[in-house]
Amino acid sequence: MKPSPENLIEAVLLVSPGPINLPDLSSATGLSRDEMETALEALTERYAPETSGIVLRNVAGGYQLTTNPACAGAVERFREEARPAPLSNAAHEVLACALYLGPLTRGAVSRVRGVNSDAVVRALIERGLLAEVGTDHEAPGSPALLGVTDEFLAATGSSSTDDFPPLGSLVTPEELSRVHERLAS
Amino acid sequence: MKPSPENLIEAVLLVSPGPINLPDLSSATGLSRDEMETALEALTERYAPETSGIVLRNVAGGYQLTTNPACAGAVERFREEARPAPLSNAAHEVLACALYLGPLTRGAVSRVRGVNSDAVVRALIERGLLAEVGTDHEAPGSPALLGVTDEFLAATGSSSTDDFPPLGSLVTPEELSRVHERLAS
Amino acid sequence: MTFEPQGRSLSDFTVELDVYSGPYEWLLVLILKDELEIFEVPLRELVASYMGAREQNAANSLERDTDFAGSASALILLKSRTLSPAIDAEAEGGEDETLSPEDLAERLTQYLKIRRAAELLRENFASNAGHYPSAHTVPPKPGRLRVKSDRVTLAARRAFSRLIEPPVSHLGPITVTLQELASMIRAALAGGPISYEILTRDMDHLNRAVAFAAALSLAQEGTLTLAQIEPLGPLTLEPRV
Repeated sequence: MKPSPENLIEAVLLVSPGPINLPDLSSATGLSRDEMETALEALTERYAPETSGIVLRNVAGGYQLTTNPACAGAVERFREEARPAPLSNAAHEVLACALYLGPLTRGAVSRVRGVNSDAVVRALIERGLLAEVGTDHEAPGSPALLGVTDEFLAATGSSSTDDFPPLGSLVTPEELSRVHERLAS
Repeated sequence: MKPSPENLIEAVLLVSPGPINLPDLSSATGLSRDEMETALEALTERYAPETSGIVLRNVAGGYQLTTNPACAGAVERFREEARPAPLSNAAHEVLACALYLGPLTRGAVSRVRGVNSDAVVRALIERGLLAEVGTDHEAPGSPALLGVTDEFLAATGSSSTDDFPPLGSLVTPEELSRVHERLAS
Repeated sequence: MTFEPQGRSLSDFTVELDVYSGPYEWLLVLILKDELEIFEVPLRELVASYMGAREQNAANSLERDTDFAGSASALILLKSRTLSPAIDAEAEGGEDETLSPEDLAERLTQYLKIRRAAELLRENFASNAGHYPSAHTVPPKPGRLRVKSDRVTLAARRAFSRLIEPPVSHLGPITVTLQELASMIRAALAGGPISYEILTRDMDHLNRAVAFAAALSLAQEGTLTLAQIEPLGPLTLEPRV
């Protein structure tokens, strides 16, 4: 199938958690302003609150798919009953950084892991497993320091961070000194 | 508006991170099995790959809304992410072992393939396609047993492992007799 | 390309392969740490890439050549061991039983089925690629999440032992002249079988070593057969028809 302008916009709206403005929508879909406007009109009808459980909203920042408020009950029940999605390997690594090396800044987490970890940190804060527990006043811009939360301890069934095996039993002294170098850099 | 069964299901599907099975969907929406089945039929048509940029898939034992692969280009541009690199031959073989012969140990995978497969197994666990699903208590050292994951099922477009053709049907009798001939010569 | 007068002579050699692109030294590290499968590294391309980037007149060219020949032959050994399960099993100390023809047939049949299943999976993955899930997920209710503590410690081990690639943006791109030695061997084979000694008669030590590496790689690909009638006797390269 050759996707129509409506199809392209729908798909991009599904993978965007927040509102998308027209320039971003245009650069992703390759559609002209006119094509987009016609397509968005059709989609507004398709995803109208009178007929659909998913609605297309034109909010301040742009366009966004949301659940229909009329379905809020079902959505809330789902949220209460659903087993949360398991954490990714990346998320476990960020938690390990905070547990064993924390409190530490976002930048330090990224340096230790070797990849930008801001998105993973954000998701973990949203899930309550990680929190900003202080400020690094030494560093430029005084970035926040991250640590694991009581909820993290509860989720792992531990009573304190001492319940975890010591770092020295997990990695060699050379590896550890490399990690500290990266933290300091 | 009083939401229809389709509306309720759509809304719940939008907020679910993975495929939802029928019991979970029923408990969130309060719909009976019959009502759900009728509604899902209608939604399958509404979100059909021929007409929609968002498609309804029946994978990994549940239902999920995803983007239509025909729109993948726009989605990848929007997320500024390339599609993950395709798996290697070795990786496909290891997954085939886990799918058809699993749950099985790393050692058993290596024996079937004739080469050490530990690195491939590790990479597949990282990608979430393979997981340690138990322990072989009979074997020395109680090695972990590997199996394919729901993510594997979703990535192969299968509802369950029963969707795959039986292993014996993949090889023709002619091929088998050629193996025996070659060994005899 | 710049050359360091001393230290690691190959530190500025970068490679561009399908499976990896970056410093050669890091390729070796990744292979040795089992993070990249030697199986998937095309050694012939690697050799071609080195030959293409080689600067005859560089101050440390001899040192570089020697280092490359050394590491490349180690890779060849590693790859041949990976491809030969017999050696693998022996090295691990297990499985020294001799298989009966029936057992062998059973094993090969099993492997053939797995091979076919792998091909089927490749098709399934390809035809299902590009389905991206909804990003409109709601955060789960606090307290419902379970985190396995052993996965956290495993992640610690993984993250803290990982080697991180140094930035390479300051290194200029290397233009690779393709497959010099491999195509030289192919051209020579057009005239029929040729002895390794004659093929490499006018070469220096390094080129001879690299030509051998290229010949092995071509043999593995099925372009040629290496024949050696007597152990340690003369080696002949024969085109495969």
